[in-house]
Amino acid sequence: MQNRTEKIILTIVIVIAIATFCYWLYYNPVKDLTVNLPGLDNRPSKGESADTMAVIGEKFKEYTTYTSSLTGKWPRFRGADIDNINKEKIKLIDNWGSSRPKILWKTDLGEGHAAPVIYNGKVYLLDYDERKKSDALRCFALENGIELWRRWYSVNLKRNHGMSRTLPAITDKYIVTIGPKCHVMCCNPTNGNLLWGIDLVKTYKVEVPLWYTGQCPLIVNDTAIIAVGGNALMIGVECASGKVVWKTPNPDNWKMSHSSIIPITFGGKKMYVYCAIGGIIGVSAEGIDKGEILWKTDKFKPSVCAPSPVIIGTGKLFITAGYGAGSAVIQLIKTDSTYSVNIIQQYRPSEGIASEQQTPILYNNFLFSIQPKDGGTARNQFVCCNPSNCKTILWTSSKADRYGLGPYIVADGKFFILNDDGTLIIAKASATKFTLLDKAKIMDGQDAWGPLAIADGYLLMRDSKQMVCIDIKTK
Amino acid sequence: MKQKLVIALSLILLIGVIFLIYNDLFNGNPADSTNATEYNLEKLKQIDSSLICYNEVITIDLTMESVNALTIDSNSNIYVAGDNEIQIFDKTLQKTHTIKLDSSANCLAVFDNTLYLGVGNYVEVYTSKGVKLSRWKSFNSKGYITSIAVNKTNVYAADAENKAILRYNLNGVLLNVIGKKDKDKSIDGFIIPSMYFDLAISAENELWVANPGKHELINFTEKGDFRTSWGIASMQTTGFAGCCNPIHFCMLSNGSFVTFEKGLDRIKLHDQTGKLECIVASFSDANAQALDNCSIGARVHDLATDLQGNIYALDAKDKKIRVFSRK
Amino acid sequence: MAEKKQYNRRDFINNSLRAGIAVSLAGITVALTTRALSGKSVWQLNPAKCVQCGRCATSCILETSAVKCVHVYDMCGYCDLCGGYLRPDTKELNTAAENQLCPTSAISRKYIEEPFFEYQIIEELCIGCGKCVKGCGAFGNGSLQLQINHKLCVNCNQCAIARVCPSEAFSLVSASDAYLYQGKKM
Amino acid sequence: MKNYLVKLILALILFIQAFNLYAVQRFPKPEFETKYSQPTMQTPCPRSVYMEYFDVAVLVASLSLITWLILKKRSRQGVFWTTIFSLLYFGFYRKGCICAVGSLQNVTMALFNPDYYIPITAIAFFIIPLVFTMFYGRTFCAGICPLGAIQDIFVLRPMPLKQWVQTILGLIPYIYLGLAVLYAATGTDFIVCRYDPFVGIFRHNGTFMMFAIGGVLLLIGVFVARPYCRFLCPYGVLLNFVSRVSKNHLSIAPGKCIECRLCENSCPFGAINKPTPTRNVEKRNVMVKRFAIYFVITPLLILLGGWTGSRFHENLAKVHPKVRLANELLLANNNKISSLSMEISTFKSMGKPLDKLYAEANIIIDKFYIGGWILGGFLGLVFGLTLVNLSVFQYRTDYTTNKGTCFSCARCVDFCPVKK
Repeated sequence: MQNRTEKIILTIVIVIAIATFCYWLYYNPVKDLTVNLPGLDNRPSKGESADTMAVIGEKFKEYTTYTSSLTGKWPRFRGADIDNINKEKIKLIDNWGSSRPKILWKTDLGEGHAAPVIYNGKVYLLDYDERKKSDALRCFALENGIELWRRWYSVNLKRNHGMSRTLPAITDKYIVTIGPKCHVMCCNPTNGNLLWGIDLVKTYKVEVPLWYTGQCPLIVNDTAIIAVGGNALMIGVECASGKVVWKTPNPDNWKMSHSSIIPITFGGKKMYVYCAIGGIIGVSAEGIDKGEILWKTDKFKPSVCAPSPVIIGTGKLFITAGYGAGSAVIQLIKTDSTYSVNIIQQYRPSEGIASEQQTPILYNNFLFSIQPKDGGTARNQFVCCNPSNCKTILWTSSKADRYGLGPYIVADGKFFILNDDGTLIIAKASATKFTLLDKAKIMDGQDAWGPLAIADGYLLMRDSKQMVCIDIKTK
Repeated sequence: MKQKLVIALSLILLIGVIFLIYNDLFNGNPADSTNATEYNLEKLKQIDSSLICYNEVITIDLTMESVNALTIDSNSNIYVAGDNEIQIFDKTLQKTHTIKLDSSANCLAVFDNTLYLGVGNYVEVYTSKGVKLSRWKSFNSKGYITSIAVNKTNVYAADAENKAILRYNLNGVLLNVIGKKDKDKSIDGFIIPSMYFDLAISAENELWVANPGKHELINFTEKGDFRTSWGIASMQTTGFAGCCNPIHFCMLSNGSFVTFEKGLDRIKLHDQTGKLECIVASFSDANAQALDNCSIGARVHDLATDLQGNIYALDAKDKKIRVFSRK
Repeated sequence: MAEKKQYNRRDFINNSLRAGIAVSLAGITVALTTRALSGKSVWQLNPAKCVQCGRCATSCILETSAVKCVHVYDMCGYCDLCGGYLRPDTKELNTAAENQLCPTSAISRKYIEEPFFEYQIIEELCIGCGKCVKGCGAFGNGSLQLQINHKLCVNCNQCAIARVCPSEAFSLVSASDAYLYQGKKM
Repeated sequence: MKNYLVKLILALILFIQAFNLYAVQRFPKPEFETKYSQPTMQTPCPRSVYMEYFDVAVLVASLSLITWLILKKRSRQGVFWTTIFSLLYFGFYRKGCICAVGSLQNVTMALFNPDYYIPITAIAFFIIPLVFTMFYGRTFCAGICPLGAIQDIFVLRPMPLKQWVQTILGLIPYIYLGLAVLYAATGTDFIVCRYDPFVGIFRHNGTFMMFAIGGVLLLIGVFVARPYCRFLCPYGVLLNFVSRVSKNHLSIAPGKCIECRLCENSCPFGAINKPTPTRNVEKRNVMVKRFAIYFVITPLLILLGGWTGSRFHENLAKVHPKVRLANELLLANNNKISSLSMEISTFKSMGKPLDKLYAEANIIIDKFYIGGWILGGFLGLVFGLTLVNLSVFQYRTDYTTNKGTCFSCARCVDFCPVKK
């Protein structure tokens, strides 16, 4: 019995040992392993998004031809003199009298705040076509609102405080636009022919600002001046050829803001002032050092900056920004051939005049603005101050007259203020008081933030979804 | 001789075995205390103390089993909904009275001495003294209202089941439904993985809604058109952590946002543009594991602010209101 | 004669002892059986008490634990950024190994439609460590839960995991209702 | 059973209230546009209860078979093959679970803890071998018990042990039994299962501890046959006792023993009683005297054992996880240990008050105080009885099996020349 058991056990052990050995020999330990790579979840690839494929200005359609005898011009953001004051000698109404304002024409737009420019009886606007998902430079007749032509290109956008928000800059020969995703386009304003296009994101590695581009281009001597960010802080592009004639380096890696470039002359030197995300900069506009940084400061650096700098004296600039940033007054100083910056005032929005979105107006040597929502007790009211001391507010419109983020413009010695719910206010304003002349609800819309444009007695205004034209000439 | 040796050795081995068992039974550790597959959030919960810009100044202990919602009126009275009642504290933090309810309110808002409660799928209206004024018709049977906000013209109720905001006028007439998924209008709809769906009205009367599944806060126009949004997904303090955050938020009078995220249990302050300003509080204390236990029901059940800018957090774990004041 | 007498006494003692034993065994049987007459009970862990200490993965007597993660789909948010699937702070939300939280890659992720994903537990790979459960509980709805899989569990007299469970989450439950996952339709 | 159900439902309700975070939680389903159907959750059913009844049936059948083989057929070979079968079925197929040895703890726990639900199979596995033993001796040990079966195969070079060694080592199972009952009764642990040496082999998996004990025991088993059965097995204590009074025990010779001495060294377990030479008979009065001494000493031993056992009740109680945790917390609160164990951190996270835990731990320690007395007293009794047993002179003329320790393995049968 014992022997037998032993034999059985021995045999079993040997058999098991041989079997195990063979198994071990032929076993492939990694045969069941799979590699976990991206894409096993079958998620469809997002594909090339439309904006990387955008061919700037690729499509064009002419609807009709039209000639106008009008010669009024509102050629860029804040007008020809970049002060937001219409200087035409046309008498404009003080009130609507017994009749309500008549809308001359209106047109539906893509959601946003892009505003028109007016040039010789034609209206130009860089719209966003939500249906075609494209930026469209549209040309309308000023008198009747008929669309004459449009030039467009595909850009994929999701609404974020609307989509469009820039104004073109126009001269006799050129119209330059910047799209929401930093596509610069230059066309012939008469026939809409495409001249050139630059994709700033592709070319300069620009980070598209929060809520998309807000900067309006500037044309000086047939050169388009564009603030960039990314690999260059500012560029000058020859309008005729599209060639970049000068380029400002960006040593501190400042970013594009919603503010626009303001040309100033100080100490006999022309320069471009720009409030970037990171600081304020002055760039030479002429001479051999054209395009070079003359001065810069990072003492005032809001995280979001929409208003543009306002010239309030010789070499004296008023800069403001929303979202708690407040305002600053800076004075340029020239010693020999170098420039430096002196901060005269800097304060929180509740302490003095400020603005979140619209650029204040310097009119008759007084500074006018609508206080931002964090502007203390005067929030959203129309206010005035003497630029020699921006912290002292001379008057406020009144608690009943709050205007939100709406635009305002001076024409014929009057302020035209658009409340962001679509109510147009006509007011007289001086250093001593605010006189409301009339107000009327023009549109039933939302977020009327796009700047106003006035030429030849026509006022163009928009809310988030449509643009209307009203005749404000005195009959 | 050999046999004796073998037996002796065997017996020694046997004694050894018994000793082994004895030792294991009385002196051994029951199990290894290290967890090879530990999932540790402590590192992410740790916050640079220089980022913390609020101090906890006071706490109010609540006598409730469950706490659901918190709001503060313009006179700094504090309203807490929980169990089947609402407890009201005045500005000296003394309890003034209690309103008994028929069932538990998930959320509440107060405007002009009128209380608006989200109860299940409908809204109930009470005076601040506790007189029931009305019960509004529910939008549909499956609704579940998780947050409510009122201004002088509208009542907005966030309905997590229907994934939409219900906009009523003050009389309870449904004006429209906001944010419902609609392909034709290219509205993506809210992504609401859990029953957290918060909204708030800013001092500027702007409607802000949390879209937790997309880690963003959305601003709508009064009528419900999309205006803007902000927010990114990130475990870092700059974004919102995990799969669905922020679950609660409220707004300060200057338009900045106070958000609470489950999972990492942190209250953060974002400026008006959504940029992180600082951290209000982080609940990464020694009892972190306890939080993990109850984190499915997040630690903070509601946030509120008063006119002075203090932040009130309704701590569901400790059943108290924690009040934070700016440093 | 004396010898025989002694023999008988012994017999008697034996018989009475046997009778005593028989009576006590019968007593035990009756006493216990009246209490045990109900099918069967099995070990199960209560996810509401579970703290995901990881011992389920290591303490089960089976080579890979009988404790597995189950996915209660009714509770799932189908998130793209899943706290149970992805490691915290991953940059990309995809199936790459470096992004997966599960140490054995036992969760599969399938695209349904933007932005929803289905997560399924590959039972053979799951070791029951509860890492995903913790991640899901911290950030998600807690739809991932640990449960003893009764196909695998040998239902020991004394569950070896129950012995070391720090949160007393293990208990015997009726075999007819052998799962204790949360979000059950009652 | 109704009681149990009610309790379960009550517990569930309490539980739901405790975690009403879960209760209020609702989950809005995503609104899928594509046709997506949610997979169903897989909740595989436990092994059917009928399969367990089948196990009981197999137990009864194999026990009957082996008993028949031992007592009627007297076939060692048959016993051997039944051993192999049991090893395969109860060992490797059922993975050593359910087993009669462990079931004694289930029974104990069920007797002391009315809330404990005992599977009917556990009762069956506990009772049936005892019933068989009561009538036919330890035929269960012969080849049905998988633990015995695996050792039996390794009985290759058995060497006889000295009687005194056997007697002393033979006390260990009583200690083990006492501890097993104590821990099962207090709901602490099933130590017999925890230190089951061969279950790791059956499951092809186990802790190092398990394999170490199992391997060492098998190695010892080559020379000292079935060491676990003889010197550890707590269930063996019960079988031993019942077997002593068994009705039809295996006898070496089928008929009259011819005292040929062939079987004398055949038993590897030292379970063959040799005939006693008459000259060793002591005088009756000496025997009575000694018996009287032991009769007095035994109660003293019981008292002494009980007292000693009660002295150690706190050490014994430390095995209980709650007591251990309370101890650790006490140390941690006194800053005596720096690193917090998982138990401590979990406990802290549960939010249970410390006092409550201490109170619960104290109740358990009190139980162990009583348990310590009983355990010590039991061991004292065993010690006393062993002494009495040594003093009792049994006059034998034939080679017989020791009914207590004999495993009825039928090895000796093959050596007996008497065939009828």
